[in-house]
Amino acid sequence: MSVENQFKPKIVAFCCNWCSYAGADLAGSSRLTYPADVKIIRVPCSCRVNPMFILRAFEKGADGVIICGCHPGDCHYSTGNYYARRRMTLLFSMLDYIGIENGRTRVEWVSAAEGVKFSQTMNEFVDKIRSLGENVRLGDLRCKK
Amino acid sequence: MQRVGVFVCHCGSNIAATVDVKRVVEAISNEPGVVHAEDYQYMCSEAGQALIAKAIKEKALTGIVVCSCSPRMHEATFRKAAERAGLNPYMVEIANIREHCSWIHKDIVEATEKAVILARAAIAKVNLNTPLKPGESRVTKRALVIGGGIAGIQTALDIADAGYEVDIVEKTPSIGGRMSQLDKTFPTLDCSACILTPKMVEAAAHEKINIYTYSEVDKVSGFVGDFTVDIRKKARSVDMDKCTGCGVCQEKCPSKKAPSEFNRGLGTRSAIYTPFAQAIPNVPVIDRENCIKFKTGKCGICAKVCQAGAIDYEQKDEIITEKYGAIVVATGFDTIKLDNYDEYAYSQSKDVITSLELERVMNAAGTTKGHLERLSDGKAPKDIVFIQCVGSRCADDRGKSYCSKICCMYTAKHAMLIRDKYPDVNVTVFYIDVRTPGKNFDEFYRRAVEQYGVNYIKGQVGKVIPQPDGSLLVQGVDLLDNKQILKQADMVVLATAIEPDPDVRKIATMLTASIDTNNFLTEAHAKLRPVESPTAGIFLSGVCQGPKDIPETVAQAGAAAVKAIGLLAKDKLLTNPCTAKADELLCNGCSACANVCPYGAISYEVKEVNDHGIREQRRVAVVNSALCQGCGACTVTCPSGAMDLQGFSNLQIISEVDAICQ
Amino acid sequence: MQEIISRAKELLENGTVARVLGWKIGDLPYNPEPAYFETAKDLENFVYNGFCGANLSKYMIEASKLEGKTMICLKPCDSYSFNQLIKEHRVDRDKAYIVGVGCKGKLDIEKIKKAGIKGIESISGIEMTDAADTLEIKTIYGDKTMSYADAMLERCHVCKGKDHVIYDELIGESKDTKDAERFAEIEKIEAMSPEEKFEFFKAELSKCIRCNACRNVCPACSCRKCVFDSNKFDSAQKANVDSFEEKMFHIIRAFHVAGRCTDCGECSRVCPQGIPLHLFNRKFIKDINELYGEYQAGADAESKGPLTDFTFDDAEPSVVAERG
Amino acid sequence: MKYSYYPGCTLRTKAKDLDDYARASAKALGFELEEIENWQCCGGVYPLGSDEIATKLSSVRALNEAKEKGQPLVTLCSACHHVIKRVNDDMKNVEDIRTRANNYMQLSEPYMGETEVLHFLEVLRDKVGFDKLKEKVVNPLTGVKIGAYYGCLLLRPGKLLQFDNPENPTIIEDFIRAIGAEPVVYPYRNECCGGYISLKEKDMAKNMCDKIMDSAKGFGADMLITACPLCLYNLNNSTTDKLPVYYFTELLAEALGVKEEGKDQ
Amino acid sequence: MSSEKNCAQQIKEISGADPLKCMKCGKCSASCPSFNEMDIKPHQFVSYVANGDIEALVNSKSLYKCLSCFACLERCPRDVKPAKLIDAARQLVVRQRGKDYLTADEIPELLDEGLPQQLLVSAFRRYRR
Repeated sequence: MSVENQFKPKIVAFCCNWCSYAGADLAGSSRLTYPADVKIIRVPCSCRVNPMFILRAFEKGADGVIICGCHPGDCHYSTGNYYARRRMTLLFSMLDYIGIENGRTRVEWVSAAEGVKFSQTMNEFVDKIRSLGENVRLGDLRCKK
Repeated sequence: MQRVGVFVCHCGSNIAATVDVKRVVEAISNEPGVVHAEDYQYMCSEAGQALIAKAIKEKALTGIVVCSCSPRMHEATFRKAAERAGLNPYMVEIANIREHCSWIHKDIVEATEKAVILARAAIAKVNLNTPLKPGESRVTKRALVIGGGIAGIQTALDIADAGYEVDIVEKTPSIGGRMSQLDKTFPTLDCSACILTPKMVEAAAHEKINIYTYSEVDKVSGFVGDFTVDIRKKARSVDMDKCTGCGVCQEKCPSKKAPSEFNRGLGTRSAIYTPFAQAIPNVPVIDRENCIKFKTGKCGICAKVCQAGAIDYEQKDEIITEKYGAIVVATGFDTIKLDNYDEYAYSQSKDVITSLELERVMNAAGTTKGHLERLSDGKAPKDIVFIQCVGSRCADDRGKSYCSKICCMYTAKHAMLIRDKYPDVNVTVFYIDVRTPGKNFDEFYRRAVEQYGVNYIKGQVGKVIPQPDGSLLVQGVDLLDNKQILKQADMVVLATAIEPDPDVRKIATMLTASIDTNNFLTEAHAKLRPVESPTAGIFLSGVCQGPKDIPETVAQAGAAAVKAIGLLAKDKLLTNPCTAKADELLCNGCSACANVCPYGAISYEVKEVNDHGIREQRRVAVVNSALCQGCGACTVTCPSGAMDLQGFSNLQIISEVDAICQ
Repeated sequence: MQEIISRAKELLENGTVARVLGWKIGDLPYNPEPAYFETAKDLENFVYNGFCGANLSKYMIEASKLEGKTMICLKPCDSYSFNQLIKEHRVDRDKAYIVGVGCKGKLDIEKIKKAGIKGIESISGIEMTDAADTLEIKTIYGDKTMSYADAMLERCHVCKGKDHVIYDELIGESKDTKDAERFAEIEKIEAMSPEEKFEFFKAELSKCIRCNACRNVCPACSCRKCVFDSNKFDSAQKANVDSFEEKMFHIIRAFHVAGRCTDCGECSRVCPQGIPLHLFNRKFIKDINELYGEYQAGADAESKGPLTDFTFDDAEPSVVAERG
Repeated sequence: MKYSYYPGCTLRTKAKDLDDYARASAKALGFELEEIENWQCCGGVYPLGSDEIATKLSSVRALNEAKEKGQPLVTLCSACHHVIKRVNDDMKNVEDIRTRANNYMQLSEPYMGETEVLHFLEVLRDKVGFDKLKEKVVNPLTGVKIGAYYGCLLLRPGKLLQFDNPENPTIIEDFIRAIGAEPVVYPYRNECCGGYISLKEKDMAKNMCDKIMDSAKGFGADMLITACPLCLYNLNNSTTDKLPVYYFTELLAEALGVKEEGKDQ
Repeated sequence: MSSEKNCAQQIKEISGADPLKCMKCGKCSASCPSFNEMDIKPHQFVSYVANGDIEALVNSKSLYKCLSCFACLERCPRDVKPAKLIDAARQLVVRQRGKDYLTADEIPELLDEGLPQQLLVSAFRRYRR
């Protein structure tokens, strides 16, 4: 298969500033590669991620969305990720319920020290999205260029 | 729409090697709002910053995007540069094209494409930025040091010497920590007590230092400059004001079978005890689990013999609430449990001991009064084998992945001291590598080999085999000779891995300080901010941050103190302006946001609002920006979108999403 | 009904309340509508029968701002919505005089029509006092009958119970009409393959005309300004040009009321396109019950809602994929 | 309680005692060993190669049969236990092996490692309980000093077999205590007897068994007990002044007073 | 040479072990009960595979001295699994035609009175395809 023809998914990763964004930095400074399909958006905390952002990403053509935060119990703001955990569980369950492949969304807790985990997670996630193919069900053809 | 300037950094070849920097500049030049774009070798350098300042002024920029390393690295640098050029510092956005791009991608086309997208997202965001102004918060001029070992003591002394109040919280009955258990210290073989005890006394006597021993941190709230901490003073059952430290109670106590923590369980102590003779404070504690009075209600001998009337069986835990501007964590370490290493027969033979236990054997105040003897039969050993790296450098979950760092040196010390005092004892060390990075360290190790005749064998031990006659057979390998060795020994000493004190995870959670999978506290930057936690106002001292020896610990303790002093010296702190803000016209007053706020920063007021001509009294949310830390939990809870986060607004994040998914 | 009217007159007369919030006769025999009554004369048009499905609690938001107390008629299930609104500080308990009215299940005209009964002139058997289990329907095509239960709204088949959770006084008897499993429909969908699920919802949601009736009637959707009308998310109402719009709207709407929705079923009742909108809300309720423990919004006015609460060992989001 | 039971080849032939005494003891202890039908030899050694599937199938068959009966699968011979437990672990946790083995097997429902594999000793410890066993003992072996010989197959790899602490096991010592005797702990009890090497390299095996015997004797053991026919064979071939070696089930049957019944079978 | 590389790769695949994880501590060799009988010692085995020096390995008598007692695997601090590497090398040999280490003809003279079946089947499995 030629590189040009390979499906290049669009993947949005929301990373909390304190743990996961730092974990991604560590993955970077440790040169732990993962595909360029992943683009990171920095948010202060996983609890800042509004379901609207996730749906918006899908609307605009994202093929996968991953939210990374501090491990439960280690949130910089003490409790933010606990709220995020409930919100995302319910949202993902709803997306699954309406027939969206549940592999397109993921939450992973990655600490600032887990560069390896960050890179592994992203590699896995990209593999998963590649296997799922383009996001047709939630995509909005109108918005895709 | 802003007038945006974009500055793309080469970072030498760090970025430029995998990202076509010129191409990035070209690709984003026509993005909405962009009126200036350029690249430079090192944007963070003085010259680079000057370029930015010049462009801000000449092009009347209202917002800038720097495509460079992580914002965690240089966001502050570029914000300051912008501010000096007259731009609000919060009109700066960073596109992380190094850690998140050039360093992890190999294909230049792919990496360049990604860099362009990241830059576009930052440009989209900065177009929606608004100037923000930090507020101010006060600084409580008092520091808390958690842990009273050498790290905590040194930090406390340095902070106190600068004129600030310091409280030390130590969970055991005395300060002193692990260092007080050591006999001699490398690489100069000073007596540990001789150099530690004066520091303990100095700390206790310092008018600015207040020591809470037998106490634990129960609860922490607040934030940098203004922490509120609950300290639990566990019931000592002895009145500290009345006790004269005469020691009669300990002598007369009939319950003398409790294992001595200080002697690593090799000896026993009484139920009412001070851990060691030089304990500070010299006030005993009743260990209620072993006290006959507490177990059966009968006894009370200590109360009878106490002339000062200091024994108080009714004493309860006491909670002290205090405010602090800075908190230093100095919780130290312990050796790992050896349950997973039964091949070394630690649990099967009394003559297999850890190095820390050997310290107590060698120490004149220890269980054997400093005589080197086998713990099984009290006989003098003739052959001692040291095994290195027990539980360190492990890839499986039996041990620790890291090098414990201090073992090579203390083993050389032990070997040398034994050979010095008992020249007829043969000492063999099984090692994988001898690691001696430190001043005079390798020389020290070489002395052990060359002057003291310690037999170093490169190779590990597979099994320690207890023999019917009470001796030990050590089955190891000599890798240089390619031979399996069966070595007769009377004593085996295990260089047991060290791990952070198990309580540190609980403390890190209370402090919201980040911690790694090995339970070491994470530093704000591995190289440039090694004594600070990423959580503002929390500093790291000693082994809680990573394995280190005494000189390194003392150095880091001083560094942590300086960082804390730097904070305490300020009268006011600028607060993070990226706080939540409620749009009162949209607010339903439903309290959902207040329910999730971890800081209690949201309150409700009944206000008259003018909603497009309709004037009415409404219950609306009001954010106290001094308390708000900007997590954003409230913004997602709010169904109407009335609550938004400045600097990370809904529209800003959506604009980034759009730019990425375009 | 007469008892309610007499009591309302009394309360108006003795000045306890300034107005009455109830239902008035509509232009057809089956479409009474919510109304304020300020005088005894107004009350001549008051009606309370099997077609008074409308949940009045949301009207209390505006009524709370008016001078004086309002007598509000709440059916057992409506009282949950009211309680929830108290919890959210949206209504003023002190401004309401709650008359808990009896209910023996409310009727769905769409079901009657679906049964092929057209040209309706009058329906008997709908009064609260009627013991009849059968509706007798006069139509221009002759007399028809239908069992009361067959004509009931979906929500009444999964009735929360005949007790009011908040009231000042009760008038009339209620009946627990539950004869179906609340989550049976949800489970049926959950058991579908992703493709089937997607096709099912695509078919349902493609009917949406974004009339906002669901939003306007929903007691939990009480925002002063909906996010879909504001500029806070770049989501201001747009024309229905693509299928994603409805998905986004209905998912977010359901998410915004998750943990707050009492499952009153008004959304499905008012949808002119007949979209079973309660399937979204009830899915969240089912998940919440299963993952975080049984929770009924509006059962009380104090407890923390499931989305503003957590436990340290909540399920991870991966549970969604794991349960398949 | 009924357990599915996998005796293995040697228990049908040279090690019939091991089997007979186990059945008699089980009866005395109130549980039944129900021999699965059509079992095939486990192969004696676990096929280590991750690409070896066919050699794992006989274990899968036995496991699946127990699964269909809804019973745990009990083994007695250390080697069978080692092989079956590890194959079960593969079927549970190694996707590749699971898929390929199931492709071969063509079962009505794929086998996913559902069966609980128990060694007879584990049944005594975890299901019967050594305290209960002690109560049932009628002829306590008071005063007998017994060295437990574990060998390697029961214990290692510790993480997979989850049998006992691989470097300092206690299960047989606890068993010895339960039947009224005195356990002798000696450091070579988990060293290999030489295993299959004794077929072609007899001296190597002898050498190893000598060390084991010497160590046990040095610590004062009167006899050794084992669960493995091959260990027994190798130990009996050691050259030094040997201690008697017994199957643990023989002493169990004796303590329970059912030794004669075991012999009659 | 390239075929040796191939073999090394095959050994890694069959064994599922990664010789690069080795830190050369020697604990495998320190634990091995067959150490003295081996020409290539367990720790060397790991290096040989890592270096792709397969020729020496497949000709080594160590292949038939390893007891698969897993002492090395149990104690290895780096999870290298030397026993599996050795078995994989042995597989590489015995899977070739005519490379069985034990043939049926040899059996009768090896038998004795008490020899259990288990010994024969185990040896067969280890020594031949």
